[in-house]
Amino acid sequence: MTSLLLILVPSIAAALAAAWPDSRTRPWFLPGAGVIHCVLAWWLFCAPPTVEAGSWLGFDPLARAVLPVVSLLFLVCACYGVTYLRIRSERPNRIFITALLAVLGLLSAGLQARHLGLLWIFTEAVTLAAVPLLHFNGTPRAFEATWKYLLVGGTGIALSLLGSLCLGYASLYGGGDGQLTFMALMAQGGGLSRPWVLIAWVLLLVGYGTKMGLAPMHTCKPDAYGEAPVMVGAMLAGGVTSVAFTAILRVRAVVGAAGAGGVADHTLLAIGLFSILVAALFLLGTRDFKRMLAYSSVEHMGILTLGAALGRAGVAAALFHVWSNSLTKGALFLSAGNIRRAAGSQTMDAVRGMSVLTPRSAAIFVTGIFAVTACPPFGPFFSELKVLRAALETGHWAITAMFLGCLLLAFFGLSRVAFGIVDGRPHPAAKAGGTRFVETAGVIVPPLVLLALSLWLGLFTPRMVTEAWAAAVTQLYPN
Amino acid sequence: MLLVLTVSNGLHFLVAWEVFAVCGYFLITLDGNKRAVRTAGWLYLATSHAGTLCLCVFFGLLAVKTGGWELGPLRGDASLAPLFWLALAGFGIKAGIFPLHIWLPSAHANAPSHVSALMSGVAIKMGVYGIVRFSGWLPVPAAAGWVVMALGATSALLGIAFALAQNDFKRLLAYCSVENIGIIMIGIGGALLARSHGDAAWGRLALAGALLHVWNHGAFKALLFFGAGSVLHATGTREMSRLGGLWQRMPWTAGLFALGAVAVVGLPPLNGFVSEWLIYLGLFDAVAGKQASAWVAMPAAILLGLAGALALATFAKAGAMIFLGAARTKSAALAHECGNWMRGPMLALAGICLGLGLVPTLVWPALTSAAGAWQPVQSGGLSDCGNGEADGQRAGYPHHSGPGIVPAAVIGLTIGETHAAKPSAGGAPAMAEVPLATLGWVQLGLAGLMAAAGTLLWRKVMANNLRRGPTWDCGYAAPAARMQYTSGSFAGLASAWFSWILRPLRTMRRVHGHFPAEAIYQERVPETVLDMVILPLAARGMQVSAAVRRLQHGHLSFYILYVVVALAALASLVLLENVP
Amino acid sequence: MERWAGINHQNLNLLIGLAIGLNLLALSTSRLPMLIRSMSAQGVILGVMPILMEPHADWRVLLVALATIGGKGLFIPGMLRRAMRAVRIDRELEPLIGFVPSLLLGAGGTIAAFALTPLLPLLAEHADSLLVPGALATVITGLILLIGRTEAVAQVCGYIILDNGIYLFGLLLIRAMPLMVEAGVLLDLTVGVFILGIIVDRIQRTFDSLDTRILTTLHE
Amino acid sequence: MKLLLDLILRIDCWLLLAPLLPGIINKVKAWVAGRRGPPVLQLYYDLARLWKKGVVMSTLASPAFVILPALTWVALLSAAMLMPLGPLGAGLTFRGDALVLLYLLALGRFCTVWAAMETGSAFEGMGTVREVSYAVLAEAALIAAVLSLSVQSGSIALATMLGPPLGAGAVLLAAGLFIILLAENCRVPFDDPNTHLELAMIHEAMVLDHSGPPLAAILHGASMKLLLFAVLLVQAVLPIGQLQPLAAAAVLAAGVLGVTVAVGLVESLWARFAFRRVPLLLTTAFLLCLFALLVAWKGGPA
Repeated sequence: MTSLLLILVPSIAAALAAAWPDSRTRPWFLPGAGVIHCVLAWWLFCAPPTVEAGSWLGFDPLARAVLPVVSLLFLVCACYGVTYLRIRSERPNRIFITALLAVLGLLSAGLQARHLGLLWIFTEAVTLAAVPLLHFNGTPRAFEATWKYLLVGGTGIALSLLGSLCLGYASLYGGGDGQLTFMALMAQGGGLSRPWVLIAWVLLLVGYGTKMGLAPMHTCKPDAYGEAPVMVGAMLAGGVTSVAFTAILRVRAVVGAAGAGGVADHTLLAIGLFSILVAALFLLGTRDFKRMLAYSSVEHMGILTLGAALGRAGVAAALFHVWSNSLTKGALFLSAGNIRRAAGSQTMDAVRGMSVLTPRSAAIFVTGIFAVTACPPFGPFFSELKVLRAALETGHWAITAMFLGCLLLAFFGLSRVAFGIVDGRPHPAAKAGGTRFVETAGVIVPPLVLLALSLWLGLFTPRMVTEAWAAAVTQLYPN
Repeated sequence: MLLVLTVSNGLHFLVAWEVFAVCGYFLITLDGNKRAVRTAGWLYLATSHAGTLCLCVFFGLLAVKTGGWELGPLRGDASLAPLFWLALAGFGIKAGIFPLHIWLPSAHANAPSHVSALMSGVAIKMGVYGIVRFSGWLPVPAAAGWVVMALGATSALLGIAFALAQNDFKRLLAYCSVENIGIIMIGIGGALLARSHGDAAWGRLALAGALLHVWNHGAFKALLFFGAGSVLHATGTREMSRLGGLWQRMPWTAGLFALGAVAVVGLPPLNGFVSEWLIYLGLFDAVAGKQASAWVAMPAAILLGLAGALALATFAKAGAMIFLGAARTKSAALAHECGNWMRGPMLALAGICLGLGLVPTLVWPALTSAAGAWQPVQSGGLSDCGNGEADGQRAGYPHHSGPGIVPAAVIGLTIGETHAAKPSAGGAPAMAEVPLATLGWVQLGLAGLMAAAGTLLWRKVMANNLRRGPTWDCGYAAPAARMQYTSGSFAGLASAWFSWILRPLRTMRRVHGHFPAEAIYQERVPETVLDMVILPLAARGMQVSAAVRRLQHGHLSFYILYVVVALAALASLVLLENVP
Repeated sequence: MERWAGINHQNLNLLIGLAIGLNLLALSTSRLPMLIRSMSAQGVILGVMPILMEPHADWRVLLVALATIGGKGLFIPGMLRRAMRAVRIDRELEPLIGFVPSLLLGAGGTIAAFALTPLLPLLAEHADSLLVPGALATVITGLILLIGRTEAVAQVCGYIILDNGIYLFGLLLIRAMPLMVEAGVLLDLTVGVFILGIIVDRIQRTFDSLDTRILTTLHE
Repeated sequence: MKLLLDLILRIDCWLLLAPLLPGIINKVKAWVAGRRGPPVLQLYYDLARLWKKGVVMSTLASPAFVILPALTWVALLSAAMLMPLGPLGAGLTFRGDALVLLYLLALGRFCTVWAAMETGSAFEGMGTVREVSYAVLAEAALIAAVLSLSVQSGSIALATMLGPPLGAGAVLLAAGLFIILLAENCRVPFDDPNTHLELAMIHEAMVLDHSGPPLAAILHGASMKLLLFAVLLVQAVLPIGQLQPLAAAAVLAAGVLGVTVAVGLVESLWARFAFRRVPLLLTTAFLLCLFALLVAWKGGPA
């Protein structure tokens, strides 16, 4: 029942926010719902409920292994959002806040969905709920980004629906009773029709891969992340992608049960590596630091996919990476937002010397860049090392070499841009700008907290979290 | 950094290693407002990251093979041998072995001088430490000794050839570090070679020499960088062709730099000679052994000799261009001596150079125990003449740390840690007989004799009446500072032999016609490996990147097409695997 | 009962054939009103299908049918027409894929769909139905429109036709899939298209054009 | 006490005999040219005169300019102490002393070079560059020579390395060492000690500005170096170690004399090489020593 509250609380908060008359106090719904949601999520995390096998929704081990970090990320972004919306008080925030809360509710639902159709419904709904968030700024660029997000994302969503239907038909053809929960599908196992399972897998991988932002379906991602407010970017990069990733994991488990796990792993490997490679090449040349974060996200989605292809150890590593990537990317987005706001631009050509203008945000940003490029002792280092180890254990030598080569290229690109905007002398225009951006606690503490969490995750990965990942792996690979 | 030396867990090692590398970046870019500094710092960071990734794979594979991150002697498992190459690449980048040295010159040249000293003295030694430590713990492939020695000899020769050709004195010192790392690698290669030939005693000798050279290089290179720093501080330029005659204004710096130069060239009676001598002994023994290893040891010894002679030329040039003759520019003429706070450390380092040179037996016990711990042996006693006299250093190692930790302590000593050394309890190593004490006496006698003869001659000259006059210059009437040999002309003869790798860039305008315009001759030595290999590769990579980035052109239709293409590609992949 | 099913089967295939014909019409026309009309007609046809397939007209089936007909047949076309009228453009001027090539592509896709369907393992009751090839052909048509057209309105139409194809495929599962799920899916799609319409409207107001080729500010 | 006596004797021997060699060379050259030439003891007279003279020092130079010649001299004398003298043995012998000897020579060179650069004169710069550059090649040849001796005897102590049984590579080694001797001591064909064309000089150009006692130290040091190389050459190729003490001493003395005369003959009969041909000759020396090394390795007893 508590697991349903995870969905209901944000939904009710969204409804209330929509009805709330005062736009100055409305932002407080965000941290309010965030706190309740976070408490609930971590309570459930510590005392996981038993989930009935046939239930459509439930806080199962996989949800337990992902949801808490999404909740945490939302809470921090919500706190940042209060300050952000105060700064941006010129924009109406009713729809924005409502949609953001709806996104949280739908994310919780999507992560807990144990039914093929339900999963699709929630994932699609998250996509739609995110639309008002993207064009919050109301600029032509924002509309353009929204348009692309909607159509590319929509195509992906359509393909994943087709894939879901194919999987359903595979079950039907194999004599299934129409119970399209993942448990039932896995139980049907070899009884599923293999051709339909394979067709479904390809469609679902491309469909949910579009949501995740795997290359070459990532094209709307830099636009969306680049134009949306930063905490939306953080939620998209840390939350929505996680839902899509868990969806792929759940489907992969069904495909594995149907005896096509090997093929599935090969496709995962191919698209994961391709994503890492493409992202690395984009990172080498990109000059916009918010778009850079999007490409970095593509890279990390590739790493997740790679991990998912590497068997049990790989999946555990990938779940670890979901956590570390969400937290670190969140810190990066929020600090990049500060820099963006202070500099008034987001390309390397126009931004320089931010260590002078916004020393604290710049420090967080650079530290975050180090963290996200897998420099110890932050979380991503340990999770990527685990992915690496999984790859080595399974004897994928060439893939390891490619993976590391791309990581190196990505590091070149990221560090080049980061130091490019942080070092040097600030542009005179940025210095003389009318309204100066002040680094208040409201915009500094949230990214700092996320960075600290990433550090904590790296240094003292709690046993309970590790166990949650292991439990999720057991759920996905029952034997 | 000390953490790197003391951890015994692969994961912790990696963490400490990378944190240390990142700290290095921030140290280099302390003066971050200059573009050159930032570029150098980034180059350092990028190459260092590449090295770390190699190490990640190394430790990852180690963990996969052994099932855990714990490190320790694992010499039994022969399947671990190929891992050595990964370690060599990873640590080699940090150490700056020749083809991997690309970051080193610019980083050393652009960092503040005390940071350069620290990096050259300590940071690059971490790479050496890694290679020594893991070649001691793991089985090594049969070819390791050959390769390491060949790399070392190449580094030594080409490093010093590049150093000779430099005009920037900090770059010169940086390239000289490449040379010294090469010398150390020759020693380590000798040790590896000896191991693969049934643990010959000369291997230990070479290893002891290499470890001692780690220490020595730390001392004299730091001294030289401090000297370079005070010159830079005093004159504001790193170009030797703009200096000259500084001894008059900065006698202390000049004297101490000269001392450092003698040490770095490896001349008696200072410390550089002792370690080179040990390495030579190892190599000569290897050659005299007439085994197959002689085929490598022989060229290595000759190349070491060549490198030594080139080093002499290099430092004769550096010292002469900076401190001797007449000032070539005004800023050089108006230089000022460094303060006491800069002089103090230099004096201390000079003291270390002198002390290690004159009383080399001080460190002998630590060296033998380190060499022994590197490869414990079952038989053979320590036959060392100098061992008996080293009673100054007899505190104990914590025994729980085991023999493996001893090399760490040896390097720990290089950075001035007051560890005291004692031969570890586990197994006395078989070390070829080394008359280190005798050498010490010879060096001491030499130093005494030199002091005496110098004083005597000075007094005699004073008694005979010393007059001052202009430089004779073969009777040339109006000698000018610009007529002196410059850095480029000094190096020209010898560096011409290396022009195949130095690839100097020349700009020349000859005197021509009856009313000639100003003639120009400029020569600049590029960072050959970086400029001719890495940067073209990087440019190619950027081209690929630009081509790929063009795919993100903003046209939505194509974006949807990409989705369809991905669908088709994955479908055909699945089809391919399912169609027999 | 048997006969009823047989007749329905015939009728269903007839309707699917009609939908395929509308596909080709949508591909070949350069006039946007025509495109919208064929799309809305397809929506109405699709809305009728569940009623034919389910002999016992459940109220939920009726609801689904009504929602489909209302949304795809009336509401969305109306919205698109409004946006189109505002910019006073009623034809696709420079499609990325020309009309004849896209028609040929669509025809080829349809033929391929019919040719490939026998390769797929289908339940006996679906084996001689046109549902699967029809769905595939419609999906392909939708994709061609999405990729080939540069007018926002045309792209939205393409997206809706793509959805129609998937809806056709979904009819295979109409008995297996719980209706609640089906309704959720439908709701999602409708809301999605609704939002698309809003954004098209916004784009028209912001850029004073619906030509998506101007929407290329965001690029590398 | 005996040790001290031995040491003093030995020092005297080196100090006193060394200046004889340049005299002999000059005498040979004069004899070949049909002149009477300066007396054999001319260098002794020169040294004595220089010792008493005053010193002129460049205003650019530091006191080191005066002191460094003494250090060079000490380095060379120390090197001489390590060199065994036939039956007398070396003043000090230990494992690895051959390398110490090589590096003492390098130390001497470094001090000379440093002193030369003190003056800031272009000519001294010229000499210095040539000195340090050619030394690179000579060093390689010398190391190869020492290696070959070491392989032959299986030792790195000069006392056992020198005076070997007549080996197969002796001729090669002798030729190589002789060329090195000419190069290291700046004799024709590498350098002309008698020329007054500064552009064509190496060693002489480096010491142009020296005068008085420092110059004496330099000249005496140079003669000691010549003797050192002569002794090395003789002992490296002749089986002195196999002979009776007296006979050994006689052979050694005769050998040194022979080498000296040979140097004189070379100087009389050859012209100085163009500088660009110098590396070629030094490379030849290196190869000779290298072949000697290979012969000693593969040809000698295992």
